[in-house]
Amino acid sequence: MPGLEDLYREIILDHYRNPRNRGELESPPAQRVEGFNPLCGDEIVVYLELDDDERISDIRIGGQGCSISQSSASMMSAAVKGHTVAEVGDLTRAFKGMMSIHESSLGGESTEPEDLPDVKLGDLEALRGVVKFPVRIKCATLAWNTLAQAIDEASA
Amino acid sequence: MPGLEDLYREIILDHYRNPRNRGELESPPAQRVEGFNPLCGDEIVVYLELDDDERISDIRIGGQGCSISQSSASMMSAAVKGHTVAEVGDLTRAFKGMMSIHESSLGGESTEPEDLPDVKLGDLEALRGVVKFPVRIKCATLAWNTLAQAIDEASA
Amino acid sequence: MALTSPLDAERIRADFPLLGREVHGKPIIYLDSAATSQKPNAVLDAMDLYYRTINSNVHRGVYQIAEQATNELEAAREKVRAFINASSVAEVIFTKNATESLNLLVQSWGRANLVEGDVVLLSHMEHHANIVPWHMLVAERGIQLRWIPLTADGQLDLTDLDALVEGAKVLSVTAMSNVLGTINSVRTLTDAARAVGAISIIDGCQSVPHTSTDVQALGADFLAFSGHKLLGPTGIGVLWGREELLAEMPPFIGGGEMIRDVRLDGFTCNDLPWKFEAGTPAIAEIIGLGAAIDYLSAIGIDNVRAHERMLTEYTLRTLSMRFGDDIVIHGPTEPEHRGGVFSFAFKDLHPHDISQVLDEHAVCVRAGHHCAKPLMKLMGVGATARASVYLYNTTADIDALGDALEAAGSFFAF
Amino acid sequence: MALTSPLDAERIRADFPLLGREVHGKPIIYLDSAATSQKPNAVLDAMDLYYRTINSNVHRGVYQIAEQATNELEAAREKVRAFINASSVAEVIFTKNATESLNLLVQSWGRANLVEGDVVLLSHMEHHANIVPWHMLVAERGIQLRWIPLTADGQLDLTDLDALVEGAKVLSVTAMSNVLGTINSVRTLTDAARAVGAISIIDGCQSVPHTSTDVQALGADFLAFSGHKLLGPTGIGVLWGREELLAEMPPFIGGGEMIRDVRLDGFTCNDLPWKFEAGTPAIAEIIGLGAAIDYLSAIGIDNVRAHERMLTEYTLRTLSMRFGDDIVIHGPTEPEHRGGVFSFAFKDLHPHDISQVLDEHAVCVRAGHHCAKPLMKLMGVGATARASVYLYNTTADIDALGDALEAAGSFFAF
Ligand SMILES: Cc1ncc(COP(=O)(O)O)c(C=O)c1O
Ligand SMILES: Cc1ncc(COP(=O)(O)O)c(C=O)c1O
Repeated sequence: MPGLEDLYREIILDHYRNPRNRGELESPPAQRVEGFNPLCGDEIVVYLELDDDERISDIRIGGQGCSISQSSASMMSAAVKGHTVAEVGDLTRAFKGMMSIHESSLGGESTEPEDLPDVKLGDLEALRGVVKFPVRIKCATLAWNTLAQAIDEASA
Repeated sequence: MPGLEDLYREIILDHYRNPRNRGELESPPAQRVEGFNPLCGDEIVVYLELDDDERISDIRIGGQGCSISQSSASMMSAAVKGHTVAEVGDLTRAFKGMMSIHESSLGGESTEPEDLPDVKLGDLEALRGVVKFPVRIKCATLAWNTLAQAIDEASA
Repeated sequence: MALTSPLDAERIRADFPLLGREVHGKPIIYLDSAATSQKPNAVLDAMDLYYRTINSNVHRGVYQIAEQATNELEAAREKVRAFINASSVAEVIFTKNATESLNLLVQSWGRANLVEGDVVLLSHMEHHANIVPWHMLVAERGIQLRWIPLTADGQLDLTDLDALVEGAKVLSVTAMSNVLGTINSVRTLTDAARAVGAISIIDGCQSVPHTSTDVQALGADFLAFSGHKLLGPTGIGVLWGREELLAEMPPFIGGGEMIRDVRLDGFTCNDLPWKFEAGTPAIAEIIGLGAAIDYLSAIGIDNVRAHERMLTEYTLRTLSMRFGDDIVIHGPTEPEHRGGVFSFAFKDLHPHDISQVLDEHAVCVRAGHHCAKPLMKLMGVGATARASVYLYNTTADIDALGDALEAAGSFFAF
Repeated sequence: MALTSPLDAERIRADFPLLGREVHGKPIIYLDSAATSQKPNAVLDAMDLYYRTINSNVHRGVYQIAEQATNELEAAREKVRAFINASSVAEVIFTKNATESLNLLVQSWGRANLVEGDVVLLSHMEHHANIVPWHMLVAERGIQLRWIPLTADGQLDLTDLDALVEGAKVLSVTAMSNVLGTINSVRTLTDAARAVGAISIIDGCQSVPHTSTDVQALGADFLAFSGHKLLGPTGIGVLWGREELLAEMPPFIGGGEMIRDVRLDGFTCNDLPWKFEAGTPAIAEIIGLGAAIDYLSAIGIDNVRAHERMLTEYTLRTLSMRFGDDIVIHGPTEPEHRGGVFSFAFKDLHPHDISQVLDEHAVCVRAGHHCAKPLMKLMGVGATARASVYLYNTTADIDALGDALEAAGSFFAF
C-alpha cells in the first residue's frame, strides 16, 4: 500500500512552501489563463510571455490549491521557463505520460509508453508517486493543462 | 387466496356478453364524456340525458375494455337509469365504498364505512370480489368516474 | 425440425433468484422481460457489495472508499462504452431511464436547434417516451411531426421514405418495437436521415438488451436505452451521443457535478460526459449496470440473440399449431425480422382477462397499451396481451403459456 | 458537563455494514454523511428482497408480482408522505435526486410563471443545485437573482429581508447549509415570501434527514430532498409540492406513466403525482427509501436530532480545546443553530492535504468546495475540509478525527 511519503516527497513540500515564479504579469502583453479543477475547487492562473522565437520568456503562477497542485505548478514554471513551445510540448507529454495510468480510465487521453518523448523530467520526477493516489492526479496535471491552453491562446 | 370465481361471477360475465344500454345518444342534446384508464387503455364513453328534474332520462355506454370495466359500465347504466342525480350520488358513494379498500392507498379518496349511504347495490354486489384483485379496481370504477364527470358537466 | 440454441438456459436460470420462486403454488413463468428483465445474482451482489464496503459520494472525495466508488462508477461507464462500441467514454451519459435520455435530447438539442415548422420524423410504432417529449416541443415551438406508416405485418413501410424524410431535421425511431417485436433496419433509416442532413436518434430500449449494438456502425447520432431491461437495476438509463453534437448542446439539468465554475452571475459547464450528469449519480445502479453488462458479455450477446431467435420460432410455431385461428400474433411472421416480443389476440377475450387467468397459472404476461397508444389505435385495438422472452426463458415456458391460454379459453367459454 | 444522547449509537452502528469495515488496516471512521449517508441492513435487504421476489414493472401489470411491486412502491410514497406530513400522496413526487427536483421546479413552474425581470431570491449559502438551474433560466428568460447575505458567523442576515423579498416572485433557500451547518429559520423566510405573494422553495437535502419536517407547518410551497443522504439508496429523490400548484404546472419529462392519453396530435396528462413521473420509476430505490424512513421513524427523528446536537456540542468543544487557534470551525457557534456539519480550516494546511492524511487514519472527511462555490468565494477560501455526522457517529469518532488532525499537523510541520 502506498504511504504518504510516496505522495509528499520532500521536494514537493519544498516547492509548496517556497513556490517559484509566484506572481502576476501584466496582461496584455502577457497571456493570462485560469484553470479550474471542477471537482475540488483548485485554481491555477498562468501568466505567460512568449518571445518571437516561440520561447517562454517569462511565466508567473497565481491561484490557490493543495500542495500537489501548487508544487506541480511551481516545478512546471521552473522547468518550462526559457524553453520553446516545442520543447514544452515534449515535456508536457512526458509528464502526462508519467501521470497517465489512471487518467486514461477517467476519460483523459492516455499516452502509450512507447510514444513518450525522451525528455528528462528532473524535479518533476518527484510527482511520480501521485499516480498511486488517483484522485490527486488531476491536482498534479491542472497547471499543465492550463499552461497548454495559455500557449494555444498566445500562439493563436 | 382469492380464486378466479371470486372475480368473474356469472352475472358479471352475463353483463359482459350482453351489455345493457350499449350505444350512443346524439350529442348535443346528450352529454358525452370519455373516460380513460391511463394505465391499461380501457375506454368508456358515457352518453347522458338529464330531464328537468335532474333525473337520468337516458344513458348509453360506448368504448371498449375488459370484462370488469364493461360489465361494471353495463350494470351501472341499468342501475342509474331513471334515477335522480342525488340518488345516483348515493349509489356512487356506496359502490365506491365497496371498492375503496385499496383505492385509498393509491391516492383515491377513501370512504369510511360509517359514512356510506344505505343503498341497495343489487346486481352491482357481484363486483365485490374485485377488491381482492386490486389492479382491477380501476377497471370497475372507470365507468362510475366517467358518469360522475358527465353529470357534473350536464348540470353545469 | 429441431430447434437449437447456443445457451444452456437451465444453467442460466439458476443465476436469477426470482425465477426460482412460486406464485399461487406454481413455479413462476416470467414472460414480461420487455417491460423489465429479471436480475442475475451477479448484479444484486455487485450493488450490495458497493453499499456494504465502499458506499460514498463520488468524484469529490480524497479518501479511499470514495476513490474506489469513483473508480467503479467510471469503470462501469467504460463497460457501457465497450458494449455499444462508442468511441469514447465522453459519449456515455448516465440518466435515470431511457425516457429521461430522450427528453434530454428533445429539450437540449431540440430547443437549441429546432424552430417553428421544423419537421421531426417518428414512426407509428413508437413508445410514448419517443412521442410525448416531441409533443411537448410541438406545443412550445410549433415543430411538426411526421409519422412513418406500417405495413400490414407490422414493419415500417419505407416505400415513401425519401418523401417522408425530405426536409426533416430529426429522425427518431425505435430499433425494435416493444409491441410487435419488429426489428427495424436502422441503417437504412439513418442513411436516409444523413442524406438530408437530419440527425438521427435511435430508441434502443428493446434492441440493446437483445442484439449486438455498434453505435459506430449504426450511423445514428444518438441512442437511448434503460438498464432495467438489460438485466440491470431500476433507476439507471443511458444516453449515447456523438461527441461533437454533445459538446455543442446546452445542459439539461443544472447543479453539482456538471459545472466547472459557479459564480453569483453565471456558471461554466464541466467536460463531457459529466456536463449532463447533475447531482449525485445513481452510483449503485451504475455499478449494477456494469455488472449486468459483464454478465451479458460473458454469455455473448450474439448467443442471446440466437437463443431468442430459436424461442421466437418455437413460439410462433407452437401457438399457431395449438390454437389455429383462435390466436393472432401481431407483427412480422419471419423470426428473422423480429425479437422475442409477442403481442397477441386470443379468441374474443380481452387482454386483461387473459392476463388475469394466466396469473392463476403463474404465467406473467403484460396486458395493456404498452405505452404505444397511437400504435394500438392503428391496430384497431385498445390493448393487447404481450408475452416476451429473454435469455433465461425456455421452450417449456412457452408450453406453459400455451397451457394457460387453453385454460383461459375454457374459463371464458360461453 | 456530561453530554447525553437518547440513542444507543453502538447498537445502531451494528445495523450499518460498512461501519464494520477497515481501511488501511484501521476501523473506518465515516464523517461524510452530508455527502451521502451509510445504509442500514434494513434498506439493503428491502431492495434485495424486491429484486429476488417481486421484481417487475409497476402500474400496468395484472399479474401478482407486478401488483405487489406496485403496492410496495405506493406504500413507500405513503411513508414519505407521513414522514414530512404532506396532506396527500398526490403531493409526493419521486425524482432521481434533489437536483432533479429543483430543476423540475425551475423548468416547469419557472418557465410557466416567470418572465423577464422577475426576481428570484436565493441565499449566499446555496448548493449549486439551487443556483445553476436558476442561472439557466436567467440565460433563457432574463429573470433576476437576488442573494440573501450572511452574517460573520454564517447565518442568513435577515436585517433587510423585507427589502430583499420585495417584488420577488420566488424565494428558494436551503433549510440547512451543507457547508456551515447553519439551520435557517425557514418559517420567517416563507412568511416573508407569502406576504409579498412569492412562492417559496425549500432545499431540504440537509434538514430532512436530520430534523423533523412538517411541510404543513413549514409554510413553503415546495420541498426537495434526496434519498441517499437519508439512509436510502442512490438514484432516488423527492419533490413535495402543494397540490394546487402542482396541478397547474406543465409536465417536465414526457413519456410513459405520466399520460392519460396519447394520440398522433397530442397527449393529456395523468393525475398527480404520476404526471411528473415519466418512464419506469426507480422501483427498488423507492422501496429502499421507504425502508429507510421506516428505520428512521422507528428510532425517532427527534432522537436523531438530539443525538447530533450532543455530537455538535462535543465536536465544537473538543476540537477547540485540543487545537485552540490552530483550528477555525466555520458557521454558527451555538449548537442550537446548527446541524452536525463542520467545515474547518486547520493551521495553514490545504483541505486536500488534510483529507489525504486523515484517510491514512481511516478518517473519511470531505475536502473541496462542497458544490457551494459562491459561498467559498464569500468566505475567501477555495475549499474547506468538512466533517459531518449522523445517528451512527459517536464521540469516539470525533476523538479519532482529533487524533488524525494532530497527525496531519505533525506530518506537515515545517
Ligand atoms: C443543501 C444541498 N442541496 C442539494 C444537494 C444536491 O443533492 P443531490 O446531489 O442528491 O441531488 C445537496 C447534496 O449534495 C445538498 O447538500
Ligand atoms: C421501445 C421503448 N422505448 C422506451 C421505453 C421507456 O423506457 P423506460 O420506461 O425505462 O424509460 C420502453 C420501455 O418501457 C420501450 O420499450
